[in-house]
Amino acid sequence: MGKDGLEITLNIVKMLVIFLVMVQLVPVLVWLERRVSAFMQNRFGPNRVGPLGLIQLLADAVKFLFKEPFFPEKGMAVMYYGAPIMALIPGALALAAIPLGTPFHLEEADWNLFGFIPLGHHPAYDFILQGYDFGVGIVIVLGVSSLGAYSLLMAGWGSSNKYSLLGALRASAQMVSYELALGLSLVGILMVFNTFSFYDIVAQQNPANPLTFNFLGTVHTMPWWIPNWGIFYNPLGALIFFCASFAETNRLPFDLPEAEGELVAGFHTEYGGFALLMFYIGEYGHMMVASALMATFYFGGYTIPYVSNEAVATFVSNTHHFLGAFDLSIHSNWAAFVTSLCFFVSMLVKILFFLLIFIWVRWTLPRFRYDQLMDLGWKTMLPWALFNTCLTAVWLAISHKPV
Amino acid sequence: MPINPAAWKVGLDHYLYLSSLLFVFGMLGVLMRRNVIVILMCIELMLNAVNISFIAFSRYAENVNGQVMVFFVMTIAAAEAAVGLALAVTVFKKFREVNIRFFEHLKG
Amino acid sequence: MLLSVITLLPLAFALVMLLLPEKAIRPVALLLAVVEFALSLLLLSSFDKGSPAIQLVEQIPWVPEMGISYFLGLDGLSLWLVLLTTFLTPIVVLGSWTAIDNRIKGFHAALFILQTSMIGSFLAMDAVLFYVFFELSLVPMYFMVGIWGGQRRIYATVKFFIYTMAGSLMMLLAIIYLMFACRDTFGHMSASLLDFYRLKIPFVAGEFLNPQTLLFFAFSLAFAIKVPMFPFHTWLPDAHVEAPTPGSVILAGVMLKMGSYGFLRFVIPMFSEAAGYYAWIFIFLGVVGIIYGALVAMVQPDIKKLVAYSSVSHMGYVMIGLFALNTYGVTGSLYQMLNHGVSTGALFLLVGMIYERTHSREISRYGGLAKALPIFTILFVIVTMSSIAVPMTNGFIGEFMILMGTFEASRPFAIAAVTGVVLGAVYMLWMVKRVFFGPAGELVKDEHHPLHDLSAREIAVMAPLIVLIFWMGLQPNFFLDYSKASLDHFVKNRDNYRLVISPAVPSSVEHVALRGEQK
Amino acid sequence: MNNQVLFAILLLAPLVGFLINGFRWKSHNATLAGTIATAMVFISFLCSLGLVSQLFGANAVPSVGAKFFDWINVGGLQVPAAFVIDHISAIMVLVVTGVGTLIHLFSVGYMSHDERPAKYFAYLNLFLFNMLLLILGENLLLMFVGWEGVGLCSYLLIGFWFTDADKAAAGMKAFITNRIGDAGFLLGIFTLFFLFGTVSFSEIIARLPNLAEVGWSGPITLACLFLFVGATGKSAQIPLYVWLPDAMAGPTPVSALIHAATMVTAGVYMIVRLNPLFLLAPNALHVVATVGCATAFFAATIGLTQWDIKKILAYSTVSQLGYMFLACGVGAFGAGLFHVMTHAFFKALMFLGSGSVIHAMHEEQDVRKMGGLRKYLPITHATFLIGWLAIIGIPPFAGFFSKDEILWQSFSSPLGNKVLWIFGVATAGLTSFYMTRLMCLTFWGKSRVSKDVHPHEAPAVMWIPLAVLAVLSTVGGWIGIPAVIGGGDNWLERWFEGVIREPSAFGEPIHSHTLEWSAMGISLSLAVIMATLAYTFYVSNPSLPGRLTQKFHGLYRLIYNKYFVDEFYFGSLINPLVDASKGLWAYVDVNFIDRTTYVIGDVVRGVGSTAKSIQNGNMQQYAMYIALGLAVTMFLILR
Amino acid sequence: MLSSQDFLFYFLGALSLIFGLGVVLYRNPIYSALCLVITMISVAGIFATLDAWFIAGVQLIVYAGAVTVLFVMVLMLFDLKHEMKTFSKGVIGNGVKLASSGVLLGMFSTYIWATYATEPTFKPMAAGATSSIKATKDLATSLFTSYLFAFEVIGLLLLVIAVGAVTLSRITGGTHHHAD
Repeated sequence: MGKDGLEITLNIVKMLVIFLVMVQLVPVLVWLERRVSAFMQNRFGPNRVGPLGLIQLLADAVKFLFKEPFFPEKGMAVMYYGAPIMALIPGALALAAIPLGTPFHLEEADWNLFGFIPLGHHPAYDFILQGYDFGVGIVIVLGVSSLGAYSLLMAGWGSSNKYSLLGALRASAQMVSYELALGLSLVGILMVFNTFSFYDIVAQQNPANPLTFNFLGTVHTMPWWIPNWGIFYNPLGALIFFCASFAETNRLPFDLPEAEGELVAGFHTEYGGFALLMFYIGEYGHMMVASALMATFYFGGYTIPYVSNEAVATFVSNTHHFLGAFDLSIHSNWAAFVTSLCFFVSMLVKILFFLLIFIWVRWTLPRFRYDQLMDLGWKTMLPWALFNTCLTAVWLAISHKPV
Repeated sequence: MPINPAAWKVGLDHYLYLSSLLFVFGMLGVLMRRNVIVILMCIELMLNAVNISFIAFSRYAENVNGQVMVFFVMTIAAAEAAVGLALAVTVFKKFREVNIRFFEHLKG
Repeated sequence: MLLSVITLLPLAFALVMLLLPEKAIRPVALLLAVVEFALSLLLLSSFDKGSPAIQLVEQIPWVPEMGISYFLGLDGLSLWLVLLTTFLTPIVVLGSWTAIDNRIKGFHAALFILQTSMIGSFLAMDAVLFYVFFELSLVPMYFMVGIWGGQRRIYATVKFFIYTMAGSLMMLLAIIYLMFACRDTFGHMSASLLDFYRLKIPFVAGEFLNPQTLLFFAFSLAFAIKVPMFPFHTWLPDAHVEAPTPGSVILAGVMLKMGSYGFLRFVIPMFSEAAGYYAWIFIFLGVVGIIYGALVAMVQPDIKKLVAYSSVSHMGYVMIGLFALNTYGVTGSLYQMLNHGVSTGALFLLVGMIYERTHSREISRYGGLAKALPIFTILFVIVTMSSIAVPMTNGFIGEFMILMGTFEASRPFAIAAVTGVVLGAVYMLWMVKRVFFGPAGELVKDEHHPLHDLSAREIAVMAPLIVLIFWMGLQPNFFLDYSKASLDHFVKNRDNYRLVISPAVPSSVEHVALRGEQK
Repeated sequence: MNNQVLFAILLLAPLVGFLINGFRWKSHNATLAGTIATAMVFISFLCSLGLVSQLFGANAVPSVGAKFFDWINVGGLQVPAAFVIDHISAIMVLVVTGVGTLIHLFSVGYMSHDERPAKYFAYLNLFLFNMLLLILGENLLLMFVGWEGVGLCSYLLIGFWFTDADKAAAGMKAFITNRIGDAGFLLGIFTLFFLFGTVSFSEIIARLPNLAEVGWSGPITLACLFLFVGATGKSAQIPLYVWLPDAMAGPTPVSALIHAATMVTAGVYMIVRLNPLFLLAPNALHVVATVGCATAFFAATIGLTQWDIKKILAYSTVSQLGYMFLACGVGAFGAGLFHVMTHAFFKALMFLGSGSVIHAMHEEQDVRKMGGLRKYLPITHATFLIGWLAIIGIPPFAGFFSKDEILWQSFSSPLGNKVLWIFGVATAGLTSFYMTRLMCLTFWGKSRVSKDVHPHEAPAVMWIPLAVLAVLSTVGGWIGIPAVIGGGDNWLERWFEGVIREPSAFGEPIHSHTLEWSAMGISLSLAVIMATLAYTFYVSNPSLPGRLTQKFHGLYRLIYNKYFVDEFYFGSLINPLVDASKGLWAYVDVNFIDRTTYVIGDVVRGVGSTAKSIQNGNMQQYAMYIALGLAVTMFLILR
Repeated sequence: MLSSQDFLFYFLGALSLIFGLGVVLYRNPIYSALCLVITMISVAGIFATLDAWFIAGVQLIVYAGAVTVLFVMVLMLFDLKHEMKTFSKGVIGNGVKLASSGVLLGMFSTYIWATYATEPTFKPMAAGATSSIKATKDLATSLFTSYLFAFEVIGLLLLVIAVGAVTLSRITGGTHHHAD
């Protein structure tokens, strides 16, 4: 089993892991959503089952799993059943393209647990906390996430139901039109960071170096307590991106597809049980992707605020020395692993934070009318995104940042 | 083409064969389908076929001009799709069908 | 610089027209046209009567690899035609004051574009440039007739357009041939007339299929249709009858001259052998045109159509004068062009004025107009006299010269042409009698629409024309002196015609011309 | 005051008058307008006197001239605006301005009731200006200018009362007929120019070859014939005389001035001016003589039967003009010019007289409604009587001398012959007949005036000119008393020596006093006989003419309808021409030329419609074409 | 032994061909559209195998993400179910069409075979990430330097197209009679 084999197997495993992470986060999010909304509406959410009603997740999952699946007559089987599966794919793929932590270098060594239980030999290997890395990850992410429209369309068409169809059309139109704003709003930050690769972006947001504005050659350094985040370079873009991502994920205030008042439940009117759950998973997956991108672009990615990556690494290795009572001979690999684990945790925290904001906004803002939605997308966000692009360009031109 | 293991090693020609096949498929669709939208799709297919050869050539010649071309082609394709669809919608409003034959009535 | 200004300023004016509010257009247009005329008067002062060379030259390479250049030049042949154009434009603007009541914006814009194209084609010293202007002039006229015209305007305008277009395509072919001939002769393509003149185009007398003859007829067709000569004249009456008054004035006054000017500038100098050999055809057709036009004009029921046919007849004079190929004939033709511009323009204006009053041009419905509209009658009779070439009016000088030249060239044709003098009097006077004299006709004695005599504006329109009619009749030398040198040069060295540029400015194409002069 | 200024005033005075009156053409004040006009003409009369006086006396000059500016100057053609008065034009200019003044004066009274007198006088002045140009012009071209100008003015004046369609038509007829002549004149000018390279009279005459040329095709003959065509047009000779009788539609003074005294004699004047030239073309002279003689006789016969007083006078004018051409034709140019002068006097007198008659009869022109006017209009009658005596050639009145000179010359001149003489004499007889007839019908016999008309004598402003002209037509002839009568030699011949050549190149004229006396006697007696005959016809027993007309009914109708010449012209020339033009328009223009172009268009359209079928809207077919094309291209590439 | 690259090529190529054929052959336009989507995606994959990652992504965004979505939407709007007259009539016509396509295919393949069959395979490139970034940079550079004018023109074209499309879809009337 050569290098290719290792690569392939590892990638497959990573994909599975990421997929599972996504899937497993969903119940948590559902619970979170219910609790938070309850909290915001002055009621108790699910609080009976288990501590803080945490077991509720399980109950829900079980309910979803054991509901009876049914198939609308005149429906198109292929699409009807294909849609939920399609719903999962983009989220998973997109999420897989986002680095969740620093890659850590495994030196050539023997695995042995606690120093004396041998597990075998492995070569030196750079392990990335990410499904795959094509370098131009952002484009790939955008492209993949844009595939999400199909699941809706398929669902809407497959379950031959006019509400579903209308919902699907609305949703897809909405996604297509907001992708523009999304992409354009990203252009600004891409110009700032001057790269397509997530790693570079995150690396440039390294807290080690402070937030500096390079204006006409003179470098202005911001006070230390302002983190070196993309949002400070490109706030407008961040705002637009944030709104657009709401629309992308069909969340309130943009959840026209399932506007109960107008069309029963939108494209998944005819769905129930596990299929519905899959749709939920897809949606939450989208949300996660959006939050992850948000974090990566504008909030320092997996970096830990005020703590430079190097500092983290040294700290970990120091702790190891501190633990040095036992002689752990594989310290460096462990150190690398733990370091990236810390980063992963910080990333996870950020993602959850943004998910929380998603939920929060859901219960804060009313729903748009459809034409308002389109107007907002085409007549407000797109121009502002364009303006942001130009603005950034000008700014980059007058400040001598290499473009 | 001779069937020997060497020939299975993917080279430029394979991409070209692929693209020409796709192209001819798309052409068949354009020539024989009745549904305007399907015809548009087939045109997209042809464009893609051409794009493949472009990219293949650019990879082979180690320069990016081919990719630039593809970039433009895609833009054009998007534009063409937009207009075509708008036309289709207009025609559909009239005839409740998007059969290509109905476009014959659009003669001045 | 002056020539470019004079040529291109009207374009700017056209733009101004488009930007102005409706109300302001007429006065401003009048003002601008007068300004243009004043500018063109500068030509007289800066023109050197003495030399036959082309003057005030401007040359900017346009398509260098084909030797096409923006090449303007002025000489005695074109001077007065340019002035005629700039002179007629303000009159037309003033004359269309009330005649054109819809889309005046577009109308005046078209008028100015037309002016540019006409001036340009008179000044162009580069065949391709000439062709461009020549064709450009069709477009505004097409719209003038097609939009502001009468009942059958579409038919008329299409006919006009196609006739003229068909001819000028021939010319384009010929021009291209000549450009390549230049390449073969001088080693570089050139569309400059100076080079065309220096070409030696093989000519075989008596047989048709040789380059010069073919080129000659290709050019001749284009210009003969524009003039129009006898068999190609049928577009003219329709166009005139349907065109609005200003359109007719410009059409008769200037555009027909572009044809005869083409003969003067292109056909005869370039293809002198062919011109000499085939002159009899043109004289014959010209004479036929004179008599035919007069006869047909005589029986027209429509005043405007009558005038239109009369200009067929008059242009017949111009043609025979040109192809008499002697000083008297050519001078007379040049003069007759101006006369025709002035007097036929005036006639059309007058017809337009009466048409505005009665909305009819049927001769039979008039009669006794002289009692109702005395001033109008006086002006009309004066213009009529000039049109039938009564001495002391401009018409006489031109006709006399032409007939004299023709007499020198060939007596039978001259005698035939002289009958035109009689017939001209016949149709004009008969029309005058039927329209103005005798008992009041139905339109005149109609109580509901009492006719009002000419307004001050209309008199102001006519006054300059009347003055010019007598001035040109009494002081022809003043006008002819400017053209004398060019015309003598034209007639004397017709067989190898050359033009020089004075003052000679070194330029891409001209040095060739100069070399040609030296040898 | 030097000649230039005199010439300028002479020429421009009428023009100024024209402008003044022309710009106040609206005014109804006949007196003012008339005064201005008359004054202007009188001024030019004075100027001409001043100029002519230089030809007399001790330091007499052969001619006075003035050159103003270069009019046309093209190639070899130099036409200066130059004017000259020599022994020929002197007579003409005096006649024109003098008689012109009188007629202007007469018009003041005659046009007093007209509504546009100013216009009338403006035209009249313009006419005089042009006439002066014609007379004084030093070259053919200037003469032609005047030549056409007077034609124009006669057009305007004949059609002066344009509301009457016939009058307008008459004007048009006059102009067009003149135009025909003018065309000939033009050709003549061309011929002469290309013959001699100049158009100036003096130079032409200077460059004339010596010996007389014979044969028809010679350029000089040709030129003379062309010029004579012009003369026939202007001076109303066969075949172009038809306009003159109709021209009587104009106001009577106009007829007097233009169609009797001045304009119509322009042809004669032109021939006299170019007499050396004509003397080189005997054939042309024969033509002139024959045409003149024929016209004289022909017109006289028509005059016999007319009832319109002005028509009678008109035909007599034509016939008298014929006399003048006869004179020119036989080489007696002096006599011709002499007759021009005398005729100007007495014919103007008679026209004005008829004018005053018409004025008195309230625009009645038919002599059948007149008669016995003698007691109503004594002065008019008296003057008219003198004019009558003059025209029928009773010595010592003016007409006698000039006419007798002509007749004798036609008999005696080497170019003349008996036939011409016989016809001349016969014409004289006819003249006296119809003139007497006119007198009888108008003034004598019993009155046939309708009751509601009350004839009254004309005012002074009208009879004074009559009186003056009467005097002139009495004494006017005395300057040309032939040698046989007056003893000494003919003053006029002396006057004309040098400027008018004798036809001596063709042989000796007959010199025989007896013959001359007898010829004189014959013509005189014939005149008297005819006069008495006419008196008996129309006064003694008025029934005679009726019976006579009954007898020769056909002949009478023929003559009464003027030999149907107008009808002949219309039937044979004008109507066919009009119909032919209509045919040209309908068939050649509309049907032939346009149709052919349509055919071309149809061909194009047909091709297009066939090619169109390929381009049915079926896009898939288009795509197929593309594919096929691509395949073919590939094949061509890979081949 | 096929390398993973070759395997990917054959896999994606087969995918694209099969579903491309599906686009042409499916009687139901919706299915054709979905086949098209898959073709697009696989073509994007093929681009990826050629190290044109950026183009692949754009392919995903533009074609798969936008254009085809539009197609599907429009089709769904029209609600075209299983249509009878799928293919154009006329034996001769179709014969000619098929024949020409076949001829064309033959010519293409012969040409390729004649010209490129003997060519060596691609030179190896650096590993995915870095190479793709470099390629993208080059692409951007040439796009904004040597192809700038074309780029601008394309932008203009897009603007025009946007306006045109909107106007077209706003039209209520048609060629024959005005509905509503």
